Amino acid sequence: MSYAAGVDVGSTQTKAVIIDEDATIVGRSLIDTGANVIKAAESSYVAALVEGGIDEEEVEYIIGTGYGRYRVTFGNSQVTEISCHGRGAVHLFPETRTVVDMGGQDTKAISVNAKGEITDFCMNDKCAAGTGRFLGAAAAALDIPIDDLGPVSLQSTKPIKISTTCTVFAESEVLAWIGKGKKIEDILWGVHKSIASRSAGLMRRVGIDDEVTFTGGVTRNVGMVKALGERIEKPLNISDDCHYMGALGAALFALDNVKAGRTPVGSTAEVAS
Amino acid sequence: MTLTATRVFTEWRDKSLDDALGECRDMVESPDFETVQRWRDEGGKVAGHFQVYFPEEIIHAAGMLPFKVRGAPTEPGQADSHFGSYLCSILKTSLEMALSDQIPMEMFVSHPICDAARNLAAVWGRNTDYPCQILYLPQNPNSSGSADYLEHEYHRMRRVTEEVAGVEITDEALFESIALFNENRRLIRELYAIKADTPWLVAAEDAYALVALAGMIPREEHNELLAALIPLIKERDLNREDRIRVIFEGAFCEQPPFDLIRMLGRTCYVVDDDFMIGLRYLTSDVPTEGSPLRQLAESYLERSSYSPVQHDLRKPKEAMLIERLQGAKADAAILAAAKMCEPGLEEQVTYTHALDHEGIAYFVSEFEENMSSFDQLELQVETFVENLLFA
Amino acid sequence: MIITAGLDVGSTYTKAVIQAEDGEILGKAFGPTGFRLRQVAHTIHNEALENAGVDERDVDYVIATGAGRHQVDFKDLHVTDLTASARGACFLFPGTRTILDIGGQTMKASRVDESAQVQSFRLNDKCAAGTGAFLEKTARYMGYSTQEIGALMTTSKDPVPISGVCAVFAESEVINHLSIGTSPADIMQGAIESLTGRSVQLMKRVRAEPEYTLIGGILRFETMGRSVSQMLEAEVNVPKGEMVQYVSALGCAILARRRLEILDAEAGLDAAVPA
Amino acid sequence: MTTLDITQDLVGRGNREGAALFRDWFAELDTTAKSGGLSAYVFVMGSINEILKTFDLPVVFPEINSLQTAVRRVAHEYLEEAEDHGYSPDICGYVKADVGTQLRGGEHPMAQIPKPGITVLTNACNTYIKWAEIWERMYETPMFTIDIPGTRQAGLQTWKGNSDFEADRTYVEVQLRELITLCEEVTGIKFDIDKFREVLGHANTMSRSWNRILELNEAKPSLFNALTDGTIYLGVANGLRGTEQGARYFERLVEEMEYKAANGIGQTIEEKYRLLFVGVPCYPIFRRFNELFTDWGGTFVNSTYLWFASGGTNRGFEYDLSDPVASLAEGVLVSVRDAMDSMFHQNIVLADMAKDFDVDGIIYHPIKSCRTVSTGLADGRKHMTEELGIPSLFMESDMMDRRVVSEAQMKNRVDAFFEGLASRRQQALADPKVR
Repeated sequence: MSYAAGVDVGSTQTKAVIIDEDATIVGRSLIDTGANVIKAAESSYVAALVEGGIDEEEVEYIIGTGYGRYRVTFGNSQVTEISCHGRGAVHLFPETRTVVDMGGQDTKAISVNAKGEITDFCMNDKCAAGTGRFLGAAAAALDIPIDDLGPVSLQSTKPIKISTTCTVFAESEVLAWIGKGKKIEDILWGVHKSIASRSAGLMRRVGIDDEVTFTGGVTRNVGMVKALGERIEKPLNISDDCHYMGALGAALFALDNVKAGRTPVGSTAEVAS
Repeated sequence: MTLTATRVFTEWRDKSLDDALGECRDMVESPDFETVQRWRDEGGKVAGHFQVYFPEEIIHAAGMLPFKVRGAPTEPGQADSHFGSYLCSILKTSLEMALSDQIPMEMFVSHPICDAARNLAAVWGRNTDYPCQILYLPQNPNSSGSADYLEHEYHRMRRVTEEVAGVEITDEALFESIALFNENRRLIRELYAIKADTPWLVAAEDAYALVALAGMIPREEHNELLAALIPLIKERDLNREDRIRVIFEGAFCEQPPFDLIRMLGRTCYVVDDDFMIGLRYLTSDVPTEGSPLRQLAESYLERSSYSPVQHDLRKPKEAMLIERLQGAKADAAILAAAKMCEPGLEEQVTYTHALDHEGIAYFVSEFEENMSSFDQLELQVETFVENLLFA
Repeated sequence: MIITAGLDVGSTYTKAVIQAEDGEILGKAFGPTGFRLRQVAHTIHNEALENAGVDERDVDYVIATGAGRHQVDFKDLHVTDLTASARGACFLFPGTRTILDIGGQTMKASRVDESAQVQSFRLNDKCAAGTGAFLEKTARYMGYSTQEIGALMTTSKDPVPISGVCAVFAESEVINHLSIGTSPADIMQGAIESLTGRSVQLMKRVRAEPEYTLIGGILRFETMGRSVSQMLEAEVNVPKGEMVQYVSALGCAILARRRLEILDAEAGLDAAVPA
Repeated sequence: MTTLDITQDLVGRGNREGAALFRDWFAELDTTAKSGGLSAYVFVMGSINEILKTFDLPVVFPEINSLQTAVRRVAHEYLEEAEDHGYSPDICGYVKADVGTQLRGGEHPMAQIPKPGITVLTNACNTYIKWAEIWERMYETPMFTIDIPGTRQAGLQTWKGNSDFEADRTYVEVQLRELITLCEEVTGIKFDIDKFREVLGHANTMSRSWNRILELNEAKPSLFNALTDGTIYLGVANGLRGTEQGARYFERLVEEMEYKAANGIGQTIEEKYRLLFVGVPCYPIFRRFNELFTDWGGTFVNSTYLWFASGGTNRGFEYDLSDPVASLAEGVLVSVRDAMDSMFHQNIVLADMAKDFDVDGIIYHPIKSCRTVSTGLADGRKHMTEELGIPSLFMESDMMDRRVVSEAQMKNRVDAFFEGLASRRQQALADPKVR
C-alpha cells in the first residue's frame, strides 16, 4: 500500500493529512504551530502517521503548504494553500465552485472549476481586519472559550453594529459595547455579522457561484456558518474535514504525483498540474 | 412636467419646534432616503449629484429632483467588492445606494474634485443603465478662459439634463430656479448667523439636519421648512452655557456621522463649519438678469466659498480658514478629515501650520462616515476641551 | 482633612488611589478589569480605602478616568486619561513637558506646560502594529515571558526590520523570520525598535520637548525606556516600581483636589463637568 | 562587423544609453541647484515640456525623484520626515518623499535637486494641484495649472470638429498662451516660435518611435520587460521629451528592438507566460517584485503604466507644425485626457492589448498612494473577467511605502496565480477544446 501526505503549516496551527491510493483519509493531526515551525511540521506529520498506523516508508510523496510550506524540510515540494483549499473542497464536495477559507490572518475567496483548479481568487490585502483572528481576540476579551462563541452569538436578539474589525482593537471595541450595557450575545452576533459581511465582499470579487464550500478552522463555529450563509443567501458546505482542507488538498496533489510516477524532486509547477 | 407642488416631507408640520427638529434628524439619519422615494411615487425624476458643488438650478429648472449624493449610514456590502482597500467611505456607501437600487435615479453626475470621485462616474456607469456623467468644473479658475469654458460646460449639462428630463429648459425657468435657490441660500445663511451669534439656541446636530435636508427634498419645500422653523429657533428661551466656541473644518465632502456631530455639540458650541458646504457654496445671490448660465458660472468663479478641492490662487485655503474662525469669533478649530481623503488630509497640514502661526488652539483628527465607535474621538475632544477649561 | 480619590478603569486593569490634602498617597489598589466595569470599580476603590484605612464617607471628591470612566457610578467627575496622566506624570516628575503613554492598544503622546496643562496631543493611528499588544504577542509567540525579554535583548546581533502597519500581518512577518531561522533576540529587538520608532514619530508630531516621561503598560518591558531614550538621544523619566500603573489614577486624585479648590473659590466652572 | 559584434553592440543598448541619459539629466539638475539657476517643476501626466524646453528650462519631475528614493531603498526615511511634518500615512507617497526632499534642502540620492522657479501642472491627477500648492507656500513660486477637461461619460469621447471638443480645446489653448506669457516673465526670454516648432518636431519623433517600440514587443518571445526595461524608457520619454537627445534615443531604441525582433532575441529569461501589468509597480522591492513573476517564467509584455505615464506619447499624437500652439492644445487635450480618465475605457485598451500581445494573464496592482490609477481597478477587473475570462491577479500594495508591502503575502498570491495558470495550460495541452 502506498500513501501520500500533505502538511499545512499555518500561522497559528499546523495540520497534517495522509491519504491512501483511493484518496481516503487514513491519518490526520492538528497542533499549534508555535515558535519552532520546522518542529511543528515534523510533529504534526508524525502524529498523523501514528494515527493512521502507517510506516514512514509507505508515504511516497509529501507536499507542504501554508505560510511555513518551505519549512516542511522533509517534504518533496510545495503548493500554496490557496490551490490546496480549492482542490480539497472540490474533492469533498464535487459541485463546489466557490470556496471561502477563514484563516488566522487572512480570508480567501476562491473560485474553482470541476477539477478543483483555481480560476480566480481574492484575499484581504490591506490588513487582517475582519479575519477569523478577530473572533479569537473577542473571545479573549470576554474570556469565554472560543468554541462557545458561535452558540452564544446565536442567542442574540438585537445585534449591534460593529464597524471596527481591527484585531488589535477587538478588545477595546468589545469592552466599549459591554460598557454601554450591551448583551454579550448581541455583541458577538454583531462581530460575526461584521466578519461575514467582509468575507462576502471578498467572495463577490470572484463571484459567488451556486455551491459554496466553507473551509478553515472557523467552520466549527456555528455562528459564523449561519452569519455567512445569511449574508450570501446560500447554504454552505461544511464537514469535519474542512478544518484540514489545506493539508488534504496538499495530500491530493501529492497523490497526483505518486500516480504520475513522479520522483520526489518536484517543483511547484509540476505539482500544480 | 414640473412638480413644484409636490411635498415629500410633511412629518415636521404642525409640530412643536423640538418635535419638528426631531423629525428632521430622523429623516436625515435614515439610510432609506424616504423623501426621494416619495418624490418618485409622485412620478418625479431624480438626478443624483455627488459632493461638493453642483448647479442644482439646472436640474430643478427641468422639473427633476436634485439629490445630493453624500453616502449613507450603511454597510457597503456590495460596493466593497467594486473597490480596493485604500478608499474613503463615502465613495463606497454612495455606490452601495446605486447597487442596492435603494435610490433609483435617472442620471448621476460626479465631479473631478478628487481622483477618487472622478473615477466614481465610470464605476457607477459600468454598474447602472442610466447616464453617469462628470461635470468638469474648472480647476484653473484664474484663467481668462475659465468663465467661457464653464458657461459652455453648463450649457452641455443643460442639454444632457433636457434629454433625460424630456423637457426643454428655458432661460425663464432657469431664472425662476435661481431666484428660488437664492432664497434658500439666504435662509441657510440666516441659520448660520444663529449658530455664530447665539449658538445655544440651536444644537449642532439640529442645524446640520436642517441644512442637510436641502439635498433630499424639493427646494420649495426646504424654503418652507426653514422659513417656518428659523423664527421659532430665534424665539427659544434657552440659557447660554459656558462652552468653548469651535469651528469644524473638514466635512466639505464626506460628512461625519450624526453621532459625532451630536457628541461635539454636547461638549462645545460649533459656531461655524463646512458641513455640506456645497449647498452654501455660492456666497451671495446669483443675479437674475442676462444669461442665467453665465451668471451661475461667474458666481461659482467669483463669489464662492472654499474647500480643499477647489483651487484658486486668489483663495489660499489657510487664509480662508482664519477668516472663518475670526468671522465666527471661535476660540479653537477642530480640523477633521475623512479617512483616506487625500485632499482633506493634505490640507490639514497647511491648516495646522497656519493655526500654529496664529497661536490658535486646534486638534487634528480623522473620521469615517459609517464609523460606529467614537471612544477614540470622544477621548480627544474631551481632553481638548478639558485643557481649555481647566486653568 | 480633605481626602480625594482617583480611579482609573483601564481596558485591562483598574487602579485606585486615595490621596491626602498634602499630596501623600494614603492607599492604592489594583486589579484586572474584566468586563463588569461598574462592579470592578467599586471593588478596587474599596480595596484602596481599606489599605488607606479611610471610610468611604470621608472621601470628598472622586474623579474617574480610563476606558470605563463613564461606568463608575460613584464619581463626582470624569476626565480622559490624557488629562489625568498628564497631572500624574507632572506630580511624579515636575519637569515633565512631554508624556509618552504606550498601552495595550493605544499609544498617546502629549506635550504639557509647567502647570501640567496638555498643550498638544496625538494618538496613534487606528492601525497599530506599534502597540504594547503587538510586543507582548510577539514575545508570547516565541515563548518568552515579558520578564525574560530584557535578558534576551542583550544577545541580539542584527535586529530585523518589522515594518508592517497591521499588527497581525506584522505577526506573519515574525513567523516568516522565525521560519527562516532568525534568532528570537533579533526579532524581538526588531519589534522593539519598530515600536520605538513609532513612539518617537508620535512624539515629534506633538513637537516634544524635554523632560520626557514614559508611562503605560509597555514599561513592563524595561528595555523600552532605554531604547526610547537612545532614539531620542535624551534621558527619559520612568516612574519607579509599581507607581508606573498608578499614574492616571494619581492624576485623578490630584485633579480632584484642584477641582475642590476651584469649587471653594466659587469659580463655578460647571460647564467643565462633561455631562 | 560580425553578427556577434552587432548583437553585443545593439542588445541592451537602450538600457545602457537610457541609464546614461538619466545620469546626465540629474547631473544637469545638480549644477542648476548648485548655481542657483532656474528650474521648472513638472509632472508625468502633461509635463508641457514642449513649452518649457523652448525656454531652455531644466525640468524636475518630483514623481521620478520620489520613485528613485524607493528604488534606492531610502524612501522610508523621506516618508517619515514628511509624516513628522504632519502628513498622514494614508496619502500619496510621492508627495511625502518630495516633501522630505524639500525639507532636506533638495538632498537626494541622485543629485542636489534645485528649488522650483516655476511649477507647471495639469489636473490629470488632482493631487498634483495639492502638491504644487505645497511648493507655492514653501517658496512662493508661481504655479500654473493647465486645466484639462476629461471624458464626460463612457463612450462619449469628443474629437476635433465637435463643438464640445472645440470648447475644451480653446480653454486649453487660452491657458497655454497664458503659460507662455508667464514663462517669458519668469525667464526674461522672448518666446521663439521657430524653436518651439523644433521642439514639437522632436516630440513627434519620440511619439512615433514609442508606438513602434510597443508594437514590436508583440513579438514572441517579447523583446523587453514592460515593467523593468519599460521604466527606463519612461524616464527618458518624460525627462527628455522635446529634446534632440530624447528623439535620437528612441530612434536608436527602435533600431535595437527591430534587430531583436528580426533575430528572435527575447528577454533574459525563457518566456513561459505573457503578462499585462495594470497599475504602478512596487518600487520598494522592485527587483524582487519582478522576480516573483519571472521565477515562474512570467514576462510583462505591456502595461497601462507604459501608456498613461509616457509623457504624452501614448496616443502617438503628432503636432501640426504649421499651427503649433493650437496643435499643442489639441495634443495635450487628447493625450492627457486619455491618460487621466483611463477608468472610462481602460477595459477596451486592455482587451486590445490582450489580443495583440496574446497574453496569458493580467496582473492588477492598485496602490495605496494613488487613487487616480487605483480607484477603478477592482470594478474594472470584475467586468474584464466577466467579458474576456482572461486569468487575472488582484494584489494591493504601494509604490513607495514598504510598511504596506508584505513580500510573504505577495509571494503567496503570485504562486497561487501561476499554479492556476500552470494547471490551465496542462488542460489546454491535454484537451485543446478547453481554454
